Amino acid sequence: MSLAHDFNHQPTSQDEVVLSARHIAKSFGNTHALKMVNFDIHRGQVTTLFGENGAGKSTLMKILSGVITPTSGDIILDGESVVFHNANEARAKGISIIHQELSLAPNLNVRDNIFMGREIIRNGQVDFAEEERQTRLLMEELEEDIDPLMPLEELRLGQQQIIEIARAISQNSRILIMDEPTSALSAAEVEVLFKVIRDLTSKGVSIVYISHHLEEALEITDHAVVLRDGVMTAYAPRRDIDLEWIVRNMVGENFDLGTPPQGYDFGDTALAVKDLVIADPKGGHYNVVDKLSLEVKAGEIVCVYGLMGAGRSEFMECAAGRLKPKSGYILLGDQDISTLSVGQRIQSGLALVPEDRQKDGLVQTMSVGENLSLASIGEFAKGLLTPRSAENKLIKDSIKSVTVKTSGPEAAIGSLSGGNQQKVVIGKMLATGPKVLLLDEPSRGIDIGAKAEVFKLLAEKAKEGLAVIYSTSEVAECLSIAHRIIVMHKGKISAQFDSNVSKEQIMAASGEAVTH
Amino acid sequence: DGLISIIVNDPSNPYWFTEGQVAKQTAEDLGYTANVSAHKGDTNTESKLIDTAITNKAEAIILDPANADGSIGAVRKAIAANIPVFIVNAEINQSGLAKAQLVSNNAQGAALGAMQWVESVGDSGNYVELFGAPSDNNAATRSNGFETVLSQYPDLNKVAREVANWDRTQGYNKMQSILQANPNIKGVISGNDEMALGAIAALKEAGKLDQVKVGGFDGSPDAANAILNGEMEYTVLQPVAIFAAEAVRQADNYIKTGSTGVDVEKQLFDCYLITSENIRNYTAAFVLSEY
Amino acid sequence: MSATAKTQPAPHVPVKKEKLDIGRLLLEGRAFFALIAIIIFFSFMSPHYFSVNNFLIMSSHVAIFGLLAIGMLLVILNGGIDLSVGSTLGLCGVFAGFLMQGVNLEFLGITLYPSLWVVVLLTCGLGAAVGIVNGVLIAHFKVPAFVATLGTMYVARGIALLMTNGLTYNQLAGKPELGNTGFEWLGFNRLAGVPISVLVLIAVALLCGLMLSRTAFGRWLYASGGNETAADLSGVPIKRVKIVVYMLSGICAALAGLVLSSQLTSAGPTAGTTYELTAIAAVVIGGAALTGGRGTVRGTILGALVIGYLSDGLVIIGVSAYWQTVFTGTVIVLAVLLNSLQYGSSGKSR
Amino acid sequence: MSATAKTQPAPHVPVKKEKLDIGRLLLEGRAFFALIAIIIFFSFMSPHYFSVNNFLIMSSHVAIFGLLAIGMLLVILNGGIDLSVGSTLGLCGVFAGFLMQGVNLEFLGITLYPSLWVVVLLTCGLGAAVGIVNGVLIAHFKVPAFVATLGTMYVARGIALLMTNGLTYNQLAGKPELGNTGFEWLGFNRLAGVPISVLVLIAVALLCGLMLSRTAFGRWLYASGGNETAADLSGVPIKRVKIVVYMLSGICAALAGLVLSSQLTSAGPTAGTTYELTAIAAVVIGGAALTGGRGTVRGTILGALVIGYLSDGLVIIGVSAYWQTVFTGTVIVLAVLLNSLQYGSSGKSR
Ligand SMILES: Nc1ncnc2c1ncn2[C@@H]1O[C@H](COP(=O)(O)OP(=O)(O)OP(=O)(O)O)[C@@H](O)[C@H]1O
Ligand SMILES: Nc1ncnc2c1ncn2[C@@H]1O[C@H](COP(=O)(O)OP(=O)(O)OP(=O)(O)O)[C@@H](O)[C@H]1O
Ligand SMILES: O[C@@H]1[C@H](O)[C@H](O)CO[C@H]1O
Ligand SMILES: [Mg+2]
Ligand SMILES: [Mg+2]
Repeated sequence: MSLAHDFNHQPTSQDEVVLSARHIAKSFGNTHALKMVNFDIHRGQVTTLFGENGAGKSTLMKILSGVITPTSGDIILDGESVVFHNANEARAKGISIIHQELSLAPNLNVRDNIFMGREIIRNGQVDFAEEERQTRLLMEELEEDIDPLMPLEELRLGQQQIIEIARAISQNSRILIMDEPTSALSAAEVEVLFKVIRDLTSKGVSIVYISHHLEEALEITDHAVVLRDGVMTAYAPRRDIDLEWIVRNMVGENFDLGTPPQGYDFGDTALAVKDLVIADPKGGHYNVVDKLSLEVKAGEIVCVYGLMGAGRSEFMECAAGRLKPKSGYILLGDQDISTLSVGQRIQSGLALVPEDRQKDGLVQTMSVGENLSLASIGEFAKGLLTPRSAENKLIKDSIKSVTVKTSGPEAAIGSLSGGNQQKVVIGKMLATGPKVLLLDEPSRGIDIGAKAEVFKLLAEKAKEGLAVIYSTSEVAECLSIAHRIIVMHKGKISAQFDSNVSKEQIMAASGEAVTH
Repeated sequence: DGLISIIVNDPSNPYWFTEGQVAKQTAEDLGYTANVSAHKGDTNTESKLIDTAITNKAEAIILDPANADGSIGAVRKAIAANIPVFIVNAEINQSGLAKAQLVSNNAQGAALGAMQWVESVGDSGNYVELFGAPSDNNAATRSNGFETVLSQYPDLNKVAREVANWDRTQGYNKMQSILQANPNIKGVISGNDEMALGAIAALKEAGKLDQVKVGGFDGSPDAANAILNGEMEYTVLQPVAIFAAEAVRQADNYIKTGSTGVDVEKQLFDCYLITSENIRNYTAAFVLSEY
Repeated sequence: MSATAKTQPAPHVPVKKEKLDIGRLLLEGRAFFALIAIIIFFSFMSPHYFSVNNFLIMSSHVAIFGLLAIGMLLVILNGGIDLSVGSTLGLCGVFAGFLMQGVNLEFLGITLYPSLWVVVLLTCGLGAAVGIVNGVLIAHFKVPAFVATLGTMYVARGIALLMTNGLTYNQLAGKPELGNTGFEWLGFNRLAGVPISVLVLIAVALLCGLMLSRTAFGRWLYASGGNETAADLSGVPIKRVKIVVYMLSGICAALAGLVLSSQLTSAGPTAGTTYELTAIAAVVIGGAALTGGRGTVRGTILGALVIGYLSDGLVIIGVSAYWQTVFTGTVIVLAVLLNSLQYGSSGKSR
Repeated sequence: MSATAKTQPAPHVPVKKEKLDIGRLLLEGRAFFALIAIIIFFSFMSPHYFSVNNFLIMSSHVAIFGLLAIGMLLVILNGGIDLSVGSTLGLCGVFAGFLMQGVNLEFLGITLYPSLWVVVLLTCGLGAAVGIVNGVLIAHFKVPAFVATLGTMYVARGIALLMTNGLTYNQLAGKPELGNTGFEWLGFNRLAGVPISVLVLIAVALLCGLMLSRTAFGRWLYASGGNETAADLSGVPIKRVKIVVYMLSGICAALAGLVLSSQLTSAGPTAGTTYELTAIAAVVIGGAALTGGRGTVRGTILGALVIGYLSDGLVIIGVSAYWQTVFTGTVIVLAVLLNSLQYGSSGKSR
């Protein structure tokens, strides 16, 4: 993944603009998500949109694909002004989108999801055989071994994302928008996707690509556009940009993800896991975690790296009490916590920041403040009633210590950007005063600025004696604040490194093909 | 003038519908305003309706009680508010509260019906009884009346007794099931006409109406029709139109003179038998002329 | 994402099966097992239970609930609920009765006697209209299904009572000279020994089964029940689907009303009171998830059979009415419990 | 992402308010407006409606539904539903009646006459027990709430009927010499002019309001209704919360049963039939979302007042029973519709 310019992907036909958005503005109540944004899509090329969480990327894409209508501004397609009232109208004009949030029906199988809303009809009936055939072809093209009749809910997240991609590809659109299509994909799967993208662009399909994996995105892009706070801050063709350029334009400064905190000694063993075995919670006949043993000391930061399905989530969920182990035990300090409930483990000092913050982390019906105090409110109840002042103080302190950007504790949780939502989840667990904090992919779907802030926060807490274990799918994030890096592969620890390891060594141990 | 509040059970049954209509008509003829409301067998609703009558400063309440025991409290409340209460159709299990209780003589009617039933069915064979809502005293009174008569015939054999809650659909479904277990019955005796009509539909469906005789109770227009068509043997007419009107007249007396004009509180109105013989005298809903 | 909380683990019923396969049926299970258990139990308890004729009679009772339950299934698959079916049944029955008595057009001085098929069509039209009102309230005015259909439940019942003034129509036979006979035939006759009502149920079940498994509309229905936003973004006309679904439920209720009043040869305004609960119970026992997206017609019919065969069985062996109530409740819970135990053990998911 | 489908846009009712603030109340709206409209309308229509005494009487009627609705609110906030409250009301009323008549311990040859407070406690205990059965079925056996409580609805009703053989207890006054008087006092007396039943409602409403807004349990309840998994992973004991919630609903139903039978001075086994629907309607009119996590006690009380003042008003002005049914349904839909229009216009999302 060098930054060397790749001239093979230079535009063939001279930068023909198929779609251009002019002076697009969009407000949600008082939130001005987009302010007078201009954006061009070039025929047969990849235009990448960079920006922090909440910069307005998804909002712009939803406007281009007809899902929402702009407050003002024009969309010019093939030189003509168009107005889309809904996604169908945009689709009819050859624009389709892969949404950031999966939009699939879990109760349907793969085939039905792919053809949802555009079933192939013959003699008044759905032609299932034909749909199945086409699904198979798509899966072959994407190099995935997925049965078209498999219920979607039985696929893991990454495979579901593949289905979403397959569906978009199968629509034969001229313009294909991909809003973070790879957030749950493995490196190998990303490679396949890129192959498909190159294939599509060579056929004249235009791609809009959004990703927080900056290096990965650089690999495929032809044009880069940067959004910041709803304003377009920079544009350049591929040959003029590098990683530093993107980061500078996204956040206005150059910075890195930090280094392991130094200058203090680790304490006693905070968490010890012995021979932990976890059966596949979905009922498969294998163990997702297989005889895993691990010790982490107070003040130590451990990164768990692995590919999708390596079993990191299961390990963490088991430690937190959400999953029952088949065998093995877990010690917190010298207390055996294997039989405790989630709540009891939190009280004892072990907290988990789950992987899926929407589904497992936040209560959407509650305010920012109520989310922050949720895990600890049981603790400071005096007598029967909860003293309001104490709660308010806790909330205020949390907002400050994890630097949540919000209009106030009363704000609806949904009004925050992804990164700030993540900080709320972390703040909620920190408020319980944990000795050990497990974070499952804390950086998923949050921008580089927010990521840096999260890591900085974790480093500070470690200095105060917190044992931190976080998982990630990005090698770069392993090489930031972690004192120790553990690589998991098929439920086992396949290697352990200190912070001086190279990216290649980590990837080799994860079983990932090193292609760069 | 002044308001008379009439509270009936459920006007979706023609019996109570007639009761309400007749009372209202009588009251209006006597120069009162009248309104009819329905508690549908719910004592709580009934209690609310009494409260409302109190709020509306009614001169008198004509009440078909929801429950022999359960309605006493509500009646007491009205008395406490100085509104005289006149009970119709079903009784309450406490005397000295209502100014009058005007009900059909259910025991007499049941005996009358049962004797006619024996005449139609004969004095031996298997039969089935359909029982009304157990919360209504009339159900048990009629059942006991049937029993008193029918138990004198040792060869009459009651093979099933099902609660069908005065309801036609329930009568139909229960009858069909009973027929499965007891294909060889000769008669059905029913606590009211609605259940009897349900049973008749079931028997028709099974092609057994010739073989099985059905008797009803109430004297509803539908039952009269069924008798005309030869589907029902008889029904026992409850003089609901008579006592509903009489109750209002007694209320009127009481309002004007402070006395109902009748000495006793509990007044039983004898029931009449309707068969194909006298069906021609059935001139209006629940009215048998010549009496 | 926001509304996950209330979901109990959805019974995992395969959305579509290519063929009727016994192994799978057994696995699908509980409703099937419950039914077998009920049949065996009552056959032991009463010599009269296990006979072709009794099964036919019981099935003709099931027809009413079965029709309602199929309509309810469609609604539930869509993630909704329809509390108005019982009232719609009553209203439609009364409406049919009204038509059969002859429609008096006073200003023209004539009375029209629509023929049986016109009556059937008009009645279904009325059911559809009630359903469309529900659907529009829910899809366009965003009234929660529970509330919208609770409202129409009251309104439809009130209208039925107002139409008849509380009375019951019972001249439904029609007269040959008026050309409107046939109503009793619906209720009483049999084709090849099978009551017409049962045939109606079978026909409706087959049609709906086909619709669900073979048509694009069926796909849309499952998709919008499984994930409405996703379906919307995929171009499924979710509002139209919703309206049609409630309309179909209304039509099913109208058919049930026709069948019931033809069986009783009378139509009363209070018919069908609380039947909605029985219909929902049948759907749930049949394996559908109240959260939408999962369920089959076959399961629903099994569910309706469980309830119907149980309650008739209790009457046949002479259990008292009060115990019948207790048993019905117990069986509803047990049948669903069976399923939860079967799948519920597999750990955390949802 | 999986279970979004059935949600109508959840009315956005602020979960917690620092003070009773008129502006907000107006915004919260519909239930409040509906109530005002109803009061104004009926005050014009009848000279008897607008009087302190009538409001007190109507409020004492509302007490029954209000108590049920508060229990229902807790359940709905938790993302569930409780169809058994009407039956539990009936069962508990009958149970209280049974105790007041004296418990005959045959083997000891004595009859115990528990004092009023013992009766109240035991009855609440029975309500709690029914609720716990619901809670355990739902939390531990993962039976969908709709089904579990539908089952207990039948079972509790059946037991009440069996206990009394269908009859009604009406010797509830007690006797001074037995030391069990006081039941009538509950139903008939007034403190400072206010009926006891209204005071009971106010007390329960205040307690539940406090519990929801000021205790950890309240927060847990909202959280597990809003997102059960997230609450679980935050250490909220979701199963315990669920069981307690159904238990509280059972206790509210028991209180309603006590209030009702003391008002009627009799206890019948069919009391409370279909009251669950009215309770749910009150909760929904009061702004709670059936999907859980949103709703307040104040809204629910307003919702109960809307329904109660409406139905009493219709009777006072002498509207026929049939039209009452129609109006009730219409108002339920309209009250909720108002809200949907208010919030629903802000774009199509969800
Ligand atoms: N439906 C909505 N209602 C209110 N605010 C919204 C809505 N959708 C987006 N926003 C706000 O608009 C801004 C832009 O959001 P958007 O989702 O476009 O960001 P993004 O660049 O895609 O971020 P991310 O990288 O986290 O996906 C944010 O402040 C967000 O909170
Ligand atoms: N040996 C295996 N064979 C087939 N499937 C497997 C195997 N091991 C794991 N899986 C699948 O992968 C899932 C574990 O994925 P999980 O998400 O927990 O891993 P992870 O390492 O946390 O990855 P991520 O967090 O990036 O998704 C299992 O539920 C199972 O479906
Ligand atoms: O006496 C009446 C009639 O028989 C009616 O049919 C049902 O209720 C009873 O109280
Ligand atoms: Mg985005
Ligand atoms: Mg994971």
